[in-house]
Amino acid sequence: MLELWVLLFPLIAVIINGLFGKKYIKKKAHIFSVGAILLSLLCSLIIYVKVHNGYYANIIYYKWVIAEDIVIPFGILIDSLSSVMLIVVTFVGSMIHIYSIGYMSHDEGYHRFFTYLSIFTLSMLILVLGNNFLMLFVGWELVGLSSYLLIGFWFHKESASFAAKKAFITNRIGDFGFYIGVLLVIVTFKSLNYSDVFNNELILQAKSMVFYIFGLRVNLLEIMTLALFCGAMGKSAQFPLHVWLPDAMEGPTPVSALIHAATMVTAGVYMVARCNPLFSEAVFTSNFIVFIGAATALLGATIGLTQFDLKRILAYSTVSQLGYMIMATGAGAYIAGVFHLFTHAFFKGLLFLCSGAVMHAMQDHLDIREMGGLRKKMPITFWTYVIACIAIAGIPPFAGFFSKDEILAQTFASGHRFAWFVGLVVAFMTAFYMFRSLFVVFFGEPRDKHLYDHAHEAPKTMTIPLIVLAFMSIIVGALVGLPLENGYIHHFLNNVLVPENLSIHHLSMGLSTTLMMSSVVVALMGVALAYIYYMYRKDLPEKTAKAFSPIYKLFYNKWYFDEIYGNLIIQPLVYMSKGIWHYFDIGIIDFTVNAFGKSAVFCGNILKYLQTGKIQTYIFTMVVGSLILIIIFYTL
Amino acid sequence: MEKAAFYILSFVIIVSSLFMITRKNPVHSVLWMLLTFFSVAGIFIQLNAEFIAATQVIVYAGAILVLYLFVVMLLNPKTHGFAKIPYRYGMTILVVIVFVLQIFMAASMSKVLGIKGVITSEKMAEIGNVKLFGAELFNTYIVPFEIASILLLVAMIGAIVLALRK
Amino acid sequence: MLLEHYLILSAVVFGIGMTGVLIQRNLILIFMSLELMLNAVNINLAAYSKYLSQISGQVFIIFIMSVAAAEAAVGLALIVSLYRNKQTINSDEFKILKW
Amino acid sequence: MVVTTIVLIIKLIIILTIILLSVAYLTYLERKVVGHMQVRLGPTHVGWKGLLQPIADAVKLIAKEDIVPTMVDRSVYNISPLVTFTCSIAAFAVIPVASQLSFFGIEMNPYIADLNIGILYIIALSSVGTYGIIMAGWASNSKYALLGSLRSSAQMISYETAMGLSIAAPVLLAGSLNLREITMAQEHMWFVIPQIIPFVIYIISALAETNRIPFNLVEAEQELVAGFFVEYASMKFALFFLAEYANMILTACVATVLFLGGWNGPILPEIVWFFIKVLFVIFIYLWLESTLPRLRFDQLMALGWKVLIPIALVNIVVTSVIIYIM
Repeated sequence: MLELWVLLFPLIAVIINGLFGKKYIKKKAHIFSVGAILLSLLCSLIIYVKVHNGYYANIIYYKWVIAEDIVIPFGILIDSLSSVMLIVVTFVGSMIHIYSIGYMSHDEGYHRFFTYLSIFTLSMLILVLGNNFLMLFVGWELVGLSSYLLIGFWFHKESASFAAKKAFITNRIGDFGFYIGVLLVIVTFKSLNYSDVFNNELILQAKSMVFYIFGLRVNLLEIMTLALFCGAMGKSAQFPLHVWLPDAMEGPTPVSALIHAATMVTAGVYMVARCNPLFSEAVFTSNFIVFIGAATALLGATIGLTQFDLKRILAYSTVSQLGYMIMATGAGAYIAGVFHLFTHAFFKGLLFLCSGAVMHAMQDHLDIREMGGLRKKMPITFWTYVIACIAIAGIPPFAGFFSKDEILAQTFASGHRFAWFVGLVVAFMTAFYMFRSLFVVFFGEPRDKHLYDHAHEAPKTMTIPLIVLAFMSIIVGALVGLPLENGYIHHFLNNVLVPENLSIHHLSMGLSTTLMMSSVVVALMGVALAYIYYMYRKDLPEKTAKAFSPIYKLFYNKWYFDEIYGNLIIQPLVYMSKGIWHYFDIGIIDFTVNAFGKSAVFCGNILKYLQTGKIQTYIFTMVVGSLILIIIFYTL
Repeated sequence: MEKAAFYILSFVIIVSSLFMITRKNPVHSVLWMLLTFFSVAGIFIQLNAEFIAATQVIVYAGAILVLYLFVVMLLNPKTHGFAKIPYRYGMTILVVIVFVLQIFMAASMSKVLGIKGVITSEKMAEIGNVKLFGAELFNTYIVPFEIASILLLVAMIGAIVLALRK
Repeated sequence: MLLEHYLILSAVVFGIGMTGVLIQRNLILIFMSLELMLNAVNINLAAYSKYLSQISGQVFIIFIMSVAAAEAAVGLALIVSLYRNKQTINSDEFKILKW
Repeated sequence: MVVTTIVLIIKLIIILTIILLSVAYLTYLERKVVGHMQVRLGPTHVGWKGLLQPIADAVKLIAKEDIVPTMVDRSVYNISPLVTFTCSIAAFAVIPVASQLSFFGIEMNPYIADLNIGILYIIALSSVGTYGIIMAGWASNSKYALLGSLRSSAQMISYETAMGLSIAAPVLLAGSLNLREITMAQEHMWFVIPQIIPFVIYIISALAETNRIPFNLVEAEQELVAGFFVEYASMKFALFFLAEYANMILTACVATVLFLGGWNGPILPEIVWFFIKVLFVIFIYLWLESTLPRLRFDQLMALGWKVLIPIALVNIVVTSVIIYIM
């Protein structure tokens, strides 16, 4: 029952806020939403403790879809993976909820915001808790819907509604692939339950089914996993479907935090990790995933280097960190990926909440070139931001170090040397751009005197989540990740995330230490470079940008992805649609429909002469009718 | 005696109803109508329906027709003569045909098809029309009776609403 | 007296009422012609009631009378309000329903 | 056949004469009673104590010139007094004045017709009587007459309802519409005792039906110049006059039959009892006439629709429930 209550609390909050929010609850909407997620958090913690003590549950509440021999239940699966995900979603989620009380306090749509937040939490929990692909899919789509609602929360802003649409449509593309993947799963395994699908014999059978597409020899498993991964590409913002994530910054900052840290983007990683028995068998797909992950990590990092919008920097850092996670899952290091997901949720949530606090202080200005010297004005935000930066840069003993180092080590160990190298470069870049933002925002002289004077520390409801998350960012990595590669989390997730057939490549002690040292050194180098560029020699950034002008422009314009998509895909589509509208819609469909209407009018024009408006003529008609009746009656 | 009464009454009914539809003055029409109703009441008495005859006079003549007369006198409409209907002659011929056919059918096809009941004229004379009628109305037809009273209530309210509307 | 006599009488009265409805232009008189038609039906019912030795026919006359009363009440109220609006009750004047 | 027809005709003549005479002497009675109540004498000169005064009035009315205004609707104008008069006289046909009557050794029924639906017959005729008034008012082609007739008919129709409902109570008790049977049902107890409320309602309605004070605003001299028969003269006027007084006597007779036990009474012959009771009711009428002021029209309508009819309805319900229980 506990598992169900995790879902029911947010649902109740949604119902109450959704039905009565506008008229009765208004500014008290947070009571229900925050209460609901805190209760969910409590339940999650209890579940976690139970799972820690060896609890496992696969509860079927009722049979949802029954189609001959395929029965898809509404069921909940509790194992170590879902319990970890529960902790992430509800803990970071509740911090964000609490933070939102302060952040959104002056907004018109207060109740609406909390309703959406609860929907978001609910859908993510469905996604995580479901015991079959259909529930995963439902949660998947619900997450897409609620992200659409939340990104477009300020729908009167044109950019926000565009961003919402962009997120929704980009996700649709990925979801289409995921949908095909789910269908393939049904076709192959005749079931959608995880317990039925993750069956080694059947998977091997699927692997042996080979056919040719455009002369390429592929097997069913590869196609299935590729299709499923398409969904992950959409949700987890992987290249080339990453374009929606930075634009999602148009939503309120807690939404960004929620999307980037706890929910939504982790869905893809979760899905791949959940399906590890499938993915680990699909060699080509795994390599593809590693490639995509590395490319995304590099892409995000390079763009992040050049951005000036604080939230966009964070957004691209998310893209790049997601690349890490995906890369890890591709390399077979599912535990490392989920571990990074786990730690990343804390410090990325923290970063976004800090940026929200900064934004709050700077009256919604986000350009880091207008900030500076905020260290004195908002000490809590500053210190928590520092902690988050250190964590994300991967400097021990903060959380990010353990997971990131493990990803790099595992990638190296699994033989993807190039990907490892890219990861290392990205780690360097990460440290650089994170500390760049730190130095520019919090150190130096205030660049905009007016804004600086009005800056102030955020209210308590906002700072408390910051402190909590900062504390977690410090300890969580060391707590569960030590000793390296053999920590608590590894044992905890071992039974779910280590496929039977996958041999884990263990590195020798020396090699792993070298790798560890190299990543730390790289991160420190990034920090040092950032210090030199933005604290010591402030003219250097300009000069560097000038010197590498073409590359800088490429990075600054996000590799021209939006332009490419616009010209290659959107414009042709628009032209085609216009053509169809003009020739097919108006010419054929409208013509047919109008013809029906006009024929009725034509008949009416003829028949209207029967209607004189005089009673007597009607009665006369009646008399004629009765005459006919009499004749019929008499003659028969 | 009975035959003579029937023919006299029929004659009065037909003549007065013809006058009713042809008079130009609506008040005269109403008065001819009154005569028709009286004669019809006479026909009812011939048919062993004394209660109906009394009701005919009380309800039709005493209430409904008075209402018509009131409205006629209240509105005092100018005489309009007859309707100007297109194809008047064709229509007249048709009506006459229907008319003749009806009479023809009435005369030739009036077989008593139903099951003969138990209430013969003798029994009626013995027990009395009103008692039998009341028993039938309030036993067999109690539901239609209630529906009819609701209909009257609705009509009353409707008439008041329509008439009082400013 | 035979049943036919009453039926023929009723048919004649019905026909006269129908003719009245057709040729009159005064709405009140059209209504009265309708009442006349109802009366013809009543004669029919009473005649059958006698010749079938059943009393139900008379019961139906009462129902027809109540319907006629309701019709008269509502119809006349309508005519009065029509007259208030249009200052006429000539049926030729009312052609709002016409195309 | 012939004998019965002759007897019928004789009976008709006798009853008509009696009615006409009593109507004539009702006027005398009215003048005398009202006169004494107003501390005057009333007619005294013609005959002994003015007893021949009604005859003189009749002669005067018959001898007067029959004036017919030019713009009247002649046929309707001429018919309407006849309708009124006929209706009020014809209603007497069913009044049973005694259980059995013998004149010079010939046994004869003390009524002309013994109808099953006697009381309905009276109601029907009185409702038709309304037409005479409406026709007179309309045919006179005069505003006063028309207004008077409209008022009158509205009043009569309204009070007919109350009257009919109050009549229903004794009919329920007797279980018959036949006036003879109703009378016989009162052998032991007059219906006025259990049904005092409908009796009062009936008396009030009867006053309104006959346009007596306090309900005589139809003929209100001050407002309507004497009402619907203002344009009538001579014999036609006399017919209206007769009809009105005949109606008074009729309602008194009906009240006697329905509520006061008809001919029932000890010692005295039945027919005498009947006349005593009728005279008593008429005396009540005259008494009320000489004491009460006239109502306003809306008061009159309100009294009829809002007081009398509801009470009569409640009474019917109560009576039928009691009968059902007993």
